[in-house]
Amino acid sequence: MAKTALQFQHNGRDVAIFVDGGTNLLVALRELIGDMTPKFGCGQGGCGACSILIDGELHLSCLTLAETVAGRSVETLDGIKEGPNLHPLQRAFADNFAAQCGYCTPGMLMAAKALLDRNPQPSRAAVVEAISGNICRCTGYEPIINAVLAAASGGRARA
Amino acid sequence: MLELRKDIFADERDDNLKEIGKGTQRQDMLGHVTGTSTYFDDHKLQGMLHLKVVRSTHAHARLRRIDTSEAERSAGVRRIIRGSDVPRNLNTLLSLINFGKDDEPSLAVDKVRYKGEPIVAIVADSPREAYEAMAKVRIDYEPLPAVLDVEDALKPGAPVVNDTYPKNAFIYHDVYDHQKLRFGDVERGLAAADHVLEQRYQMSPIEHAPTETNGSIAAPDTNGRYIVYTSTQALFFSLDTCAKILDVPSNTFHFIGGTVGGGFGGKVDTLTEPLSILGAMLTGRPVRYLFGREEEMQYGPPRGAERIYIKDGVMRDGRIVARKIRAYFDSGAYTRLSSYAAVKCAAHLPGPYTIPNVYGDVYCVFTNRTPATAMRGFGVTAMDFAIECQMDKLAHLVGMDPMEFRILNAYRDGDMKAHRREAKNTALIECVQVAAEKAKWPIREEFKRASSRKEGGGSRAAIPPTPRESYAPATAPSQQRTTYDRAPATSREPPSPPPPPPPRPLAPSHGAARFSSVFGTRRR
Amino acid sequence: MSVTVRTFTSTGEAAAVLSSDRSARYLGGGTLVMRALNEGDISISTIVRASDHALTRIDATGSRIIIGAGVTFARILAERDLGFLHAAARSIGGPAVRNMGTVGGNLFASIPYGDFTVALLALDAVVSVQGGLGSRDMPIEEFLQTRERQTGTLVLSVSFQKPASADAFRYRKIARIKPKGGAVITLAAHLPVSSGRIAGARIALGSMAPTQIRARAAERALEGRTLDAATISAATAAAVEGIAPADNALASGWYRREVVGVHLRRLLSGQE
Amino acid sequence: MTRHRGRGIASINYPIGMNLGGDPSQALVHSNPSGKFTVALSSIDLGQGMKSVTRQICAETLGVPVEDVYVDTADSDTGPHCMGSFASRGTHRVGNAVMMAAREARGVMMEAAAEELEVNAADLETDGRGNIHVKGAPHRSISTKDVAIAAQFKQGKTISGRGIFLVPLSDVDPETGEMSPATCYAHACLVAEVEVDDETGEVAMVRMDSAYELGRALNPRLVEQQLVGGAWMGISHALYETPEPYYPDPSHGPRDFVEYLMPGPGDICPHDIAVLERPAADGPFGAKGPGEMCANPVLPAVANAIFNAVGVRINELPITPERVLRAIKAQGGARPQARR
Repeated sequence: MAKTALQFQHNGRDVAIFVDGGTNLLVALRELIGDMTPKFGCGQGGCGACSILIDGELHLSCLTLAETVAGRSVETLDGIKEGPNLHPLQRAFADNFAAQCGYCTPGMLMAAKALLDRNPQPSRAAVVEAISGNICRCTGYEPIINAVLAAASGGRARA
Repeated sequence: MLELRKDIFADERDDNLKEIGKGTQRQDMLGHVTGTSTYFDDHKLQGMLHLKVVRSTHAHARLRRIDTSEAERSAGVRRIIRGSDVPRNLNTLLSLINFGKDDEPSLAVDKVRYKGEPIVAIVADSPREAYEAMAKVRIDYEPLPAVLDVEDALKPGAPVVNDTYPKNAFIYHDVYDHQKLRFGDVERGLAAADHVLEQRYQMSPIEHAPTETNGSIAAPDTNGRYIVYTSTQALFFSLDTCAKILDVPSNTFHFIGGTVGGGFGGKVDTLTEPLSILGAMLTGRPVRYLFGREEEMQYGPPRGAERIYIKDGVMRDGRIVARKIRAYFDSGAYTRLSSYAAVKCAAHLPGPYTIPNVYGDVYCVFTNRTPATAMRGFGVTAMDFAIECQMDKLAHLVGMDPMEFRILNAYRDGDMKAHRREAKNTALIECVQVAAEKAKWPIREEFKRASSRKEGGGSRAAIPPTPRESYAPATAPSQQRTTYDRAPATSREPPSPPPPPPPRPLAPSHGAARFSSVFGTRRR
Repeated sequence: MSVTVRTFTSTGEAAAVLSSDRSARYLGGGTLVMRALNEGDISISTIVRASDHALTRIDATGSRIIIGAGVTFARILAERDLGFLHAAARSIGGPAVRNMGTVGGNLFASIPYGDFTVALLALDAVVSVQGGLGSRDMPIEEFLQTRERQTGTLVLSVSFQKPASADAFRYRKIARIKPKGGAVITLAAHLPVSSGRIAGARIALGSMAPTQIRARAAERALEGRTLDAATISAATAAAVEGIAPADNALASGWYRREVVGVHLRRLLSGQE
Repeated sequence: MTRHRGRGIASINYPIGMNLGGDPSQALVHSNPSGKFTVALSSIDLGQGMKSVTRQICAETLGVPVEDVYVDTADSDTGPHCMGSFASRGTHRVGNAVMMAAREARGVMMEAAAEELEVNAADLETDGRGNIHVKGAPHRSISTKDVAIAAQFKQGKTISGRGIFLVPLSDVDPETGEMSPATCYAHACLVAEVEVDDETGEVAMVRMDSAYELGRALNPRLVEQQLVGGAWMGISHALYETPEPYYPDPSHGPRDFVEYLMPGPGDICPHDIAVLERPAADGPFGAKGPGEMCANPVLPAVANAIFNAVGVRINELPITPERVLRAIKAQGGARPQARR
C-alpha cells in the first residue's frame, strides 16, 4: 500500500510518520506514534473518547483524516500535564472522583480544556454544553460537571 | 450529595476503624486522569493482524453453502476461519459450573438463529482488507420462520429456535420448562382478598453501552502459550471458556485484563477471545478482535427483555395476602446466562415484603434474537419495576399512602421468606423512613416508629401449608374486580395467558454426583 | 483496494474526479466520510479534498448571504451577522462535531442527522454545485430530491436572502437528549411579513420524511395572515397534512404526527 | 400546554453475590522486603473500584496505612482464581478473600515482630501508621519495614497470606423453589419527582431523594460514585434505553450514540442520598455491595411519579413520550393525582 509522509506537532514535538491512505488520526496517534491517551469508543463521532485539540480546537480524532493535520499542532491528554504536575483539570477530576472506569476521561478532559482555554469562568450550562459530545456511562455526569467548575474556579468549591 | 446516617443501626457496628470508612482516593485515579491506565487495546504488538466477523443477515435460516474461496484470495487476508476450524464448536457459558447444555457455536455451521450471528471470521493485515474480504464471502441462506415473542415461542407449533431446547424453553431440574416458587396457597389467598389486581409488565432489552467496546488481543507467547489481553469482566471465566472451546489445557493461556472501560454485565460472554486466540494459533501472529459500536449495540448481548404478569390479592387494611407471578425471560437464541437469571428472579419473589401466599413460575425462553446476558441488577431489575409499580397501584386501590403501605408490608427480621429462609439483617423499613424524611414526605407516627427489628417472626416465621402441584391452579376466568382490569392502553398486544405446562413426573435420580439440582440438565 | 487521498487546489479538478470516479467521495469535514470508512464502507476508495478558499468563505454583509460549503458550524456560531442561524448551528453535534462538520456536508446527512439543512430549506436556499461539466445553481428542494446523485458533484456554497428581522426566522430541534441529541423532529420557519401580513411563509421539517420537507399546508394556512392565535391554530392543524413520517430509533411515525403540530404551535407562538 | 409535576416512590432489596452461591474468589497478599504489601487478584476493575476497596480492606486488616498496599488485578499467571466482577460480588466475595489473606499475612508479620521484640505475638498491636508495638507500651515498637527486613533476611519467613471466600452452593427444590439464594441483602428506597408535558408526553426529571442501606460504606466516595452513576442509569433505563425500540419487532435498532438514547448532562437532576449501614454478618467489615441495586428503585419510582403527575400507568419500559402520550390520550387527558 502506498504510504504518505506526514509531519505535525504532537504535544509540542515535531513528529513524522507514514500513513496509509484513509488512516484516521486516532489510529495514527495510537498505532504509529504510540500515544494511547485518545481512546476508540465508536469511530462514529458519537462518544468523544478520542477527543483531541487541533490548533487549540476540539476535534474527534477518529473522524479526522490523518493527512489533514500536516503542519498543524495536535494536543492530546498526554500533553496537558505541566511538567511533572497535573493540569488543574486533572487535579479537579481526581478531587471530585469524576472518573470510574476512566475510559471516557481523556476525551472529557480535552473537551473541558477546550472550554476553559476560551472561557476560564464558565457557567454550569456552558460546562454541560462543552461536554455534551462526550459519553460517560459510569458517573451520571454530575461529578464531571463539578470537576470542571472546580477547576475553573481555581479549585474552590462551587455550588 | 451523600449523607452517612451513622445514627441508624449504630449498635450493630464497631466504627473504630482506621482505613475503612474513609473516602480514600481511588488507586487508579491518577492513571485515569493522565490517560495511562492500560486497557486491553492499549497494547501495541508487532505485526498485529485484525479479525472481523461475517454475520448472519437473517434472524433464522439454514446455511446451504458458505463459499469463502474468493475471500481467501483477497489482498491482505491471512486466514479465513470457519466453524469447522473451531475445535469444540459448541458451548454454553455456564457449563463451567455444570449448568445447562452446550447450545451455542462460536461460528455457525448449519443454521443461524439470530440476525448478526457470526458465521465466518477473517484475519487480515488491516481492517480495510478484512472488510474487503468480508464482502467476498458468499453465503447461501434458506430463510426459516422466526419467532420473536416469548409467549409465541412457547405455543405449540412455534418454530424451534435452538435445537438443544426443542420446546424453546430452558429445562429446569430435567423436568420443568420453568423455575417454580411455591409458598402457601395463593389461590385461597386470592379468593379471600378484598381486591385482586392483575397486571402485565414488559421490559425492553437494554444495551450495556460501555464506552469501551468488547475486544481482545491474542498473541503467541513463549513455551507455546498465548498471551491474551482482554476486556473481560471475569478473567478465569473467559480463560476456562477459551480452554474448553479450543480444547487445550487452561495453562496454555496467560490472560491479562483487570482494567476495563465499563462492563455492566456486557463483558462476561467471552465473545471475542476464542476467535482472536484461534486466529493467533492459525496464523502465528498477534490478532486483535474489537467490536465496532454498531456491532456492540446490535450483536453484543443485551440485558434480555422480560414480560411479567403479576396478580395480587390485598385486604382493605392494606395487607397483601397473595402474590402470583408468571415471568418470561427473553434469552434470545442461546442460553448464555438467562437460565441463571430466572432462578435468581424466582428467589427474589415476592420482593422485600412478607406475603403469606406466593406463587411464581419463571421461564427462560428462546427467540430468534441476539442472545441476552447479564446486566447490573440481573434477574431483578425488571421484576422490581413490576413489583413496585404494582405496590403503588395497590396502595392507591386501598387508599393508603404508598410509603406507609410499604412499611406495613415490609419484611422484618425473623419473617419467613418465600424461598423458605428466615429474613435477617433487614432494613427496608428504615430506608423508607429515611427517604420519606429526606423528601419531606409526611408519614404517620406509627409508621415512623416501625422497625425492621421489631414485630417480625412469630406467626410470620411459619412456612404455610402449600398445596402440591396436583392442585391445578385455575388460570381463567380471572377474578378481576378492579379498575385496573383493562389491558394497559400502551401495550401492543393484549395479555394472553399461555397454556400452563402439563405437570410431569419427576425424573428419576440418575445417581450422578450432584452439584446442585438447579442444573437443568447436567453435562455428561 | 486501498484508499487514495487526492487533494486539489481547484474545485474544478476535485469535481472532475468526483464525477468520473464512482468510488470517490468528497471529505468535507470528515464526519460522514471518515465514519463510513471506519465502519467498513468499501465502496469508498478515493477521498477527494479541495483547498480552494472560496469553499470556506462567508459573505454575510449584504442582503444575500453566501456560505461556502466548507464552512463549519463553529464558524457560523462565531459570525455575528449570522445570529439567526446560531440556534440551528448549535443544534448540530457537540462542540467537536461543530468544529468539524460543514454546511455542505449537512446537505448529505440522512436522518436522524441533517438539522441545519432544515433551516436552509426554510430559507429557500440555493445550492451551488460543480459537476464534471461545470457549475450550476439549484434550489435546495431540487438538490434534496436528487441527493443520491449529488455525491458525484462538489457542493460549492449555499446562498439565501437574509431574513428581514430576527423574528422572521425561527428554528427548533426537538430532541430527547439534552443538550446534544438526535432529532425527533426539526422545525424551521421563515415568516416574512409585508404590510403586517405574512407573505412567502416557508415551514421546513426534518425527520418527517426521508429527506427534509416543507409543510406546505401549514404554509398556506399562514399565507396572507397575521400571526395571531387563530392563524397559529390553523397552521398547527395543517402541520401534518400530506405528511407521513416513518418510524426510526428515536420516535415512531405516529408520535411524530401527533406532536408536530404541538411543536409548530409552540414555535410560532414563541412558547418554550 | 401544561406541565404537571408528580412524585413517586419505590423500595427494593437486592441479593449480594451470585445467586445460590458457589462463586469463590481468592486473594494472595505478600510483603516485599521493606514492608510494603501487594494484593494479587484475578478480579477485574471495570470502574467500580475493585482495586481501591480491596486495598482499604487489606490495609485495615493488616493494620498498615493504605499507602503501604497496592492491588494488582487480573493477571491469570499471578492472580488466583476469581469468579468475576458481576452480581455485586466484588466487595463481598473478593473483599472477604482479601481479608482472609491479609489476616494470615498479619499473623506472620506479628510473629516476626514478636521475635524481634522478644514478646508474645498476642501482646502486640498495630498502630495503623506502619508500626507494631506492645499493647499498652507504645515505646516498645518496631516498624513494619524493620519487621519485613527481619522476616526476610534474618528469620527466613515470608510475610504472606492466602485467602478464599466461598458461599457454599445451594440446592433448589424443583417443586417449591426452596433455596438459599444469598447470605445478605442491600436495601433502598427512592423518591423521584418528575415533570410531564401532557401534549408531548415528555418526562423531565426534577429531583430524587433516596436512602440506601449497604451494610457498611467501606469508602463513602466510591459508594457515592456507584449511587449517583447508578441512579443516572436508572433514569436512563426508565425513560430512554432500548436496542429494540419496537420490541418484539426487531426493526430500527440503534447503530450509534445518537440513536441509542441515554440522558445527557443536560437531563440530570439533583439527587440527595442517605446511606444506612446495617452490617452483614458475613460481609467484610459488614459490607454488602452497592453496585447493582442502585439503579433498580429509580425505574418504578419514575413510573409511579408519572402516575402522580398525569394519572397514567405505564407498564412498559422504556417510558417513552409516545407511551405516555398514548396513555394520556386514551384516558382523555391528564388527570393529576393528589400532590405529594
